[in-house]
Amino acid sequence: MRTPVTAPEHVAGEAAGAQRPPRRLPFWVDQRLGLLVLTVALAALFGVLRPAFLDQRLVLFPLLREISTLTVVALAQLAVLSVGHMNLAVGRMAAFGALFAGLGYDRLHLPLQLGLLVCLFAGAVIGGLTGWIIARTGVSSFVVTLAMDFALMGLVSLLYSALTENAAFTTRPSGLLDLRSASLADICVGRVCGSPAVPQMAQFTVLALVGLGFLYTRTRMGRELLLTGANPKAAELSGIPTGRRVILAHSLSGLLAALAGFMAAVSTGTFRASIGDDFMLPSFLGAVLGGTLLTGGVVCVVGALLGTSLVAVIRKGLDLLGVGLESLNIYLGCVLLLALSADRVRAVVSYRKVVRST
Amino acid sequence: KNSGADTGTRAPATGKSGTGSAELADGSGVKVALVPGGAHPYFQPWKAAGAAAKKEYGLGGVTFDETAEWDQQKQDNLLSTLAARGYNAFGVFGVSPTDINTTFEDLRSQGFAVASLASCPAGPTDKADFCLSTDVEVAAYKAARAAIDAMGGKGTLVHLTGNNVDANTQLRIKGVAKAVKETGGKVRLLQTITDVDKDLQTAQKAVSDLLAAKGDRIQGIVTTAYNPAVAAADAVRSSGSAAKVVAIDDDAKILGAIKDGSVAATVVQNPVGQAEVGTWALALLQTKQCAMRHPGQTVDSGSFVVTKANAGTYDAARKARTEQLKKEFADTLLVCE
Amino acid sequence: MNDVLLEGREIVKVFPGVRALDGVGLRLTAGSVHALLGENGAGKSTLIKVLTGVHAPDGGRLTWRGEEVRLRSPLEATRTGIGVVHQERNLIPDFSVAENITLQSPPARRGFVDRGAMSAPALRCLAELDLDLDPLRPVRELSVAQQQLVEIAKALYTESRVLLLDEPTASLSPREADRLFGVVRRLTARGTCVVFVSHKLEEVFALCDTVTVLRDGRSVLESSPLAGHTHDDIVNLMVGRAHTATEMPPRAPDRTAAPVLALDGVSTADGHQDVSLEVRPGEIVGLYGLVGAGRSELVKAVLGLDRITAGEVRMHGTPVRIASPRQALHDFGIGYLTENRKEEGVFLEQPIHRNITVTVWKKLAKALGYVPAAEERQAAQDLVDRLGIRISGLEQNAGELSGGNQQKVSMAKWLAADTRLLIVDEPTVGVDVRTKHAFHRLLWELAGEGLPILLISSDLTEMITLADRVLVMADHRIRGEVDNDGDYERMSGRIIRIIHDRALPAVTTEREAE
Amino acid sequence: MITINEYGARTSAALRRFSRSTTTTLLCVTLGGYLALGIASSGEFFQGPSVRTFLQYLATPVLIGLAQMVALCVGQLNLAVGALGGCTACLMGVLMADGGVPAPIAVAAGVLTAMLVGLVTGVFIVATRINGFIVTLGVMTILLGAQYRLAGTRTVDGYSPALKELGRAAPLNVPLVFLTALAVAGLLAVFLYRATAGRRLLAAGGNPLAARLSGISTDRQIVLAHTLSGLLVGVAAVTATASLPGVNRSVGGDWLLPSFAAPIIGGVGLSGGSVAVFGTVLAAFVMRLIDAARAQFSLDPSWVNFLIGLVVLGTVVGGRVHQTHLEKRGKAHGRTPPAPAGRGPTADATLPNAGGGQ
Ligand SMILES: Nc1ncnc2c1ncn2[C@@H]1O[C@H](COP(=O)(O)OP(=O)(O)OP(=O)(O)O)[C@@H](O)[C@H]1O
Ligand SMILES: Nc1ncnc2c1ncn2[C@@H]1O[C@H](COP(=O)(O)OP(=O)(O)OP(=O)(O)O)[C@@H](O)[C@H]1O
Ligand SMILES: [Mg+2]
Ligand SMILES: [Mg+2]
Repeated sequence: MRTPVTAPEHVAGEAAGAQRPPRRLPFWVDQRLGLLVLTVALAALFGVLRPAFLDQRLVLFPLLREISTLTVVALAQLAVLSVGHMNLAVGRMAAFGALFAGLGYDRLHLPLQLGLLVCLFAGAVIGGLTGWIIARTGVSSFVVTLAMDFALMGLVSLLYSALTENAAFTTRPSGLLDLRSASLADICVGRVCGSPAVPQMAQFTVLALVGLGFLYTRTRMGRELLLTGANPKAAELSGIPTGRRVILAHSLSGLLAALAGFMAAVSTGTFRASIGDDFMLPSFLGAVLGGTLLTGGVVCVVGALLGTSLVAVIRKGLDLLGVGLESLNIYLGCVLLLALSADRVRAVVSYRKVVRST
Repeated sequence: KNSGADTGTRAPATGKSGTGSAELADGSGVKVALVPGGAHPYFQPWKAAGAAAKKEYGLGGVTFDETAEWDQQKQDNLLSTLAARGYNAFGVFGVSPTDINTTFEDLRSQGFAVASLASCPAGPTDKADFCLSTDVEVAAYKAARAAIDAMGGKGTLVHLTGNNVDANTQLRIKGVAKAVKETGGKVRLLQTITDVDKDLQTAQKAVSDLLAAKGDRIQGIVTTAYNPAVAAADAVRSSGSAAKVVAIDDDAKILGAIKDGSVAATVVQNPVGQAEVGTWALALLQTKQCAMRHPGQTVDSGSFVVTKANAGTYDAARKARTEQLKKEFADTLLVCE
Repeated sequence: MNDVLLEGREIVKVFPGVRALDGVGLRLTAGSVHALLGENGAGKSTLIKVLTGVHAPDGGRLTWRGEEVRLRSPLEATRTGIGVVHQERNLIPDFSVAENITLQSPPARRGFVDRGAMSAPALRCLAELDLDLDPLRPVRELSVAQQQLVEIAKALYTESRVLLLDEPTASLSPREADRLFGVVRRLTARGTCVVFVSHKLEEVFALCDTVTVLRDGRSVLESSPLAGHTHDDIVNLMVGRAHTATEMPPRAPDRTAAPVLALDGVSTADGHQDVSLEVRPGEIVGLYGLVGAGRSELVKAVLGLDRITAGEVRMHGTPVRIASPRQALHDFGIGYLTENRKEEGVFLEQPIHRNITVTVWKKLAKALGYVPAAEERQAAQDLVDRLGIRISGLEQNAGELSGGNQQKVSMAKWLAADTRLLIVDEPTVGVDVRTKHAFHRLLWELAGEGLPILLISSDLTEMITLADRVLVMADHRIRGEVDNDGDYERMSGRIIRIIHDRALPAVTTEREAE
Repeated sequence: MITINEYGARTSAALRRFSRSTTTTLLCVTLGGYLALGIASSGEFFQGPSVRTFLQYLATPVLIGLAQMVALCVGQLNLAVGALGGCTACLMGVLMADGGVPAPIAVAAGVLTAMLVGLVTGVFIVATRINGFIVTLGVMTILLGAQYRLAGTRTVDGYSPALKELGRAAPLNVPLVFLTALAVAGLLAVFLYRATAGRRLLAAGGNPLAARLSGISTDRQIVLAHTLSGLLVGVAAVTATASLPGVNRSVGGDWLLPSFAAPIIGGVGLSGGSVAVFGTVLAAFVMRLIDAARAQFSLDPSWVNFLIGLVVLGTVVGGRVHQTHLEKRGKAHGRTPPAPAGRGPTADATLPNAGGGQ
């Protein structure tokens, strides 16, 4: 600091000295905690109703595998939501990435890891291209990604039709099937093995979570992404290269979408055109439930995991209870809305408590 | 009240007519899950057929669960959930024909009996115990033949079908192409319109646009997906076009259209037979009473062209086919102790 | 006449972590102008929001003409007869001026708005402020000051018995402010009570009859006649101890040094013609003009936000083309404090520490772009202390701060950035007296260390306190230059003359052309 | 006070503003596309039956676009558009076919139900303060379940022939359903641009805080917007029921994306406060043109999707280039205000050097 300013001492003193209650709301007001509690409570409820819910291999393993994939999908959306944009082409970017992986395995006989890299690269490139168009033209991301969705939808199915017989690459590199069914039980340290409930595919999700978490909470890039989302004008005037941040966010989104596409392909077995068809709504649901704002500037990386888990747990529970299709969706919607309302009540009550204690 | 349920009034319990050794000894330990890819009128007869089979053979349980919602990952999840709920024999319509073998392998490796019903895995191998389904390509071929016949052997044909990037759709396209080719140029395939099975409105829009643009040039429409079939029947009637429509399946709506003449023919499959024979064979396999002679074998459950002439009688032919199927299983396909 | 219209007793308002109002009393009598004073964050705006039904009080009583009232919504307050101009501008950007003015009760016939009948009252309210605006223009096209005036016109539209004005003059130049005072006097003559919040004490003493002073959410002086207090009394009450503006050490910039920034015959796409100016190291150059003179626009063009169509911009003697504020900051070290803090200055939904350190992350970043949280917080805390920003924690969202404190946050970012040229646009809008002094001193000392500063301000006193020389701008051109001799009367005379000599006809034609 | 001169200036300013707006672009695209199609089909496309088919399928996209627009204008999203429409259609179909309810009553019941669902959604959002995105998603799930319950997998078609007649009727080859949609659009335009209630809706969307401070209850506006959105979806469902061969669970399945695409392409922002009734209608036209072209040229859907995507992306980029070009030219005359500061086009009269005092 260059200039010693006659600091308005008493204000400074007061801010430091007078023991004001900490501004941060206590942890139990946190929305994330609410989600966690809800998820656990529902899981416990289902566990009691149907002890089979806790069957590690038949229930928890597939459940966690689905959560793993969908969390990455939600993270792909979260990346663009952070700059206040949307990516309606998540699903198609996933299919696009998976196409390249499949092609690599089928034609070039790439090893598993290399194919994954190709897939991620393709996703990042297509995402980056989308971001570039948005940044250069200033047209709403909604319109651009929607157009991109159409373009990719056409392109992917054209390519699959041209390159394959059944609209799918069925060649499987060695290791793919293991990855699909391997759980932590296959990893042993000495005599202690992991839980058979946790799929090894979750490693990608954990990596994505940690990576994004680090990005958004610890690094300059992440902060700049958030500020770009919070107020693009002010960000530009504060010297943030908003255009480049938009591109970054979109290529990150493309990369994560491609990762999700890869994971979906691995968990079902082949690389096909219909991968990602159903990604759009879960991507928003997971991110928004987890506390990420649609308007940009606020993201919650763990929230994406929690939000996705909540929905997946409800669904799984209903499946286990044998609820047929004629009621499944009705219950799913009701349970979700009721659970969230209950959480709101909790949040309001605890907020009031904080206010009263001031 | 579901469409097609009326066709589900099954033959009496002549099911035990298999050779002695293929008689199910004790089915109480068998719980069969019939899992379609999602909600679709085609699968509705499975429900009744499954329930009847349960009663007839004294199975531990039969369930019909369509919550897979046309998503392979959801279906995989559903299957393992069903396994956790104690089901040990599965009749599955795989959402994605290219992926379903992996799922079958999973189930098989856990000691469950698995049948691929109503659709076979794509490619030469089948990891299920057996596949009992309509031969999709043959059915499409038959439909196209029916359309060509209705058109009088010449003219222009349009093919309406579902999701382009689905292995079964590709088979259907092949089947139709084959029939057209056989006419030696007398019939021309004007266009194959894919991806119009998502919803009724899309299908209707596509058909109307087609008729508006090229209506006078089209003599026949063959549909191999449900919504386009409904839409085409209606559009042809209301636009006064002379095109002959060949539909698929036999829900009440389509049968009505056959009767009033707006649909020339429909190709019906044999869902009842699939569920009934499939359940029975699954029970035999699951109790280890029998084994497949050639695991992974494909059995055609039959497809039938229905026109106004045989609208009242085709069901009998179908039932006969079901009986025959059962016999085939008992005599040649299964080896029993 | 001495009938009390609105009275509040022991009013309490609590936000999580802050007791914004902690037992405040206030008595408003008809026909008076009541000053509400206090430092930034003292609770003035909060009090006004409680009085107008925006916030429900957590304690205390309100009486309207002796009867207890509960104001549950802004609408109820309006119905009761309380009008208000809030500190932050609150207009519907896509609506026209007329529609914004009449928003509270649009003229309507059978449920349909009557656009024809809308213009007349709107024009009447605008005319009271001597403001000639096309009532059909969407407000998003107006400048900050014009929007502020529309906001005031909006309050005039609902003829109320009590009118609360929260820093209405903050972004107005003296001319507009004078017109506003005329309106206030007319209103009080009609028996209205006007509450006036301002940090410009000269205005307060010129206009007000009674005064309430808040400090830390408590009223330290309640509805007492202003005549009995001196300027210093009031300041001391606000600050809570004896406060005197310290003299600033003399500073003699080198008039011969090579200019850091020079504009030479610059014309812009926005309409500036042939603008030339130079800023030398250690010099504070003032850029004065009436609202709409195009000062902010000029600076934005230099920063690459608008196109320069002719002329040359030189940094340290070399001609440059600046493409973006980012380039300006990172390549040339130019910091720009915007006049529009709400939209361009602060990130309302972001924590304070991010708001402040946004310009220094690049410097703080380690490998992989890792920004150590501790260092970041330290940097932010330093500035918070230095500028005396009143916050309850660095995690607080900037949007929850009082207006003046937001302005400080907006400023702090540029102090953190260690710039080599500072452009400040209306730096002390809404900042309280003491902090304003601190700001001035800070700028002064920065200049003393050799930092060139371009100061844009509509506050003539500020201009005369700080600037070495004042460039006068009107109608998108530089009309003249005045060397600052520190004498307010003389300086203001000369500046006004320059503006009026040439610009007045142009300014009015601009308005009439609509 | 307003001289002719001023009046002229004002009109020309308004005209200029209009000529640069999205609506004009869309108008040009619509007319150009229509002409091109007509020429390509050697005039067939202008003939009665073709026009009729073209317009017949415009009703639904226009109505659902408007329904979404109403939600967007208060800054909300309505994800339940498709599910609500499908469910209402099935409800009406089932009431008439199975319940034997006369058509007018069934239609009224359907529209009222849709409106009621909108109302409940709005009240729920306001009462719980849960993100509208999540709530409408939940409602969507519930309605999907309800639709399945109602219709199962069959196609309900045994209902009022009179209603179907109306749905097909096309005096002078202009289908009634299309006229209905246009009438609704007209009414909505009057409501939003002229009615006090409509203005309040827009005010609340444009700046919720400002609206609140001006005595407008934003909560009430949110409820109103959802109710209105429900009503419009109800009308869309009626037109669908009337013109479809029957209703089944697939009805409404493809409404969600088009409902967003129409208003957003038409120039409505996602952040609220803006509406473009005419733009939305035109955008629906443009999208319908694509369908028609697809049938006309016997295009493979994959190619169509691919080309649509590319064309839109190309237009976006090209349009931007064109605009930059325009701006440069405009600015040389010192006319157009800067774009980057996020300002709309300004009447040039505000600039000081715009000539001529009086
Ligand atoms: N919505 C809110 N949430 C939390 N704290 C708030 C909120 N609004 C105001 N505060 C706090 O209340 C206190 C008083 O703020 P207020 O805006 O009334 O100050 P002020 O006197 O108007 O200051 P200024 O002169 O800067 O406008 C401040 O500490 C501020 O941070
Ligand atoms: N948001 C806007 N949209 C359109 N025109 C604008 C906008 N803001 C300002 N202008 C125009 O630009 C010109 C100069 O703007 P501005 O009022 O900011 O200049 P200034 O000299 O910086 O005045 P101030 O005293 O307010 O800082 C004015 O004629 C004004 O009408
Ligand atoms: Mg204030
Ligand atoms: Mg300015």
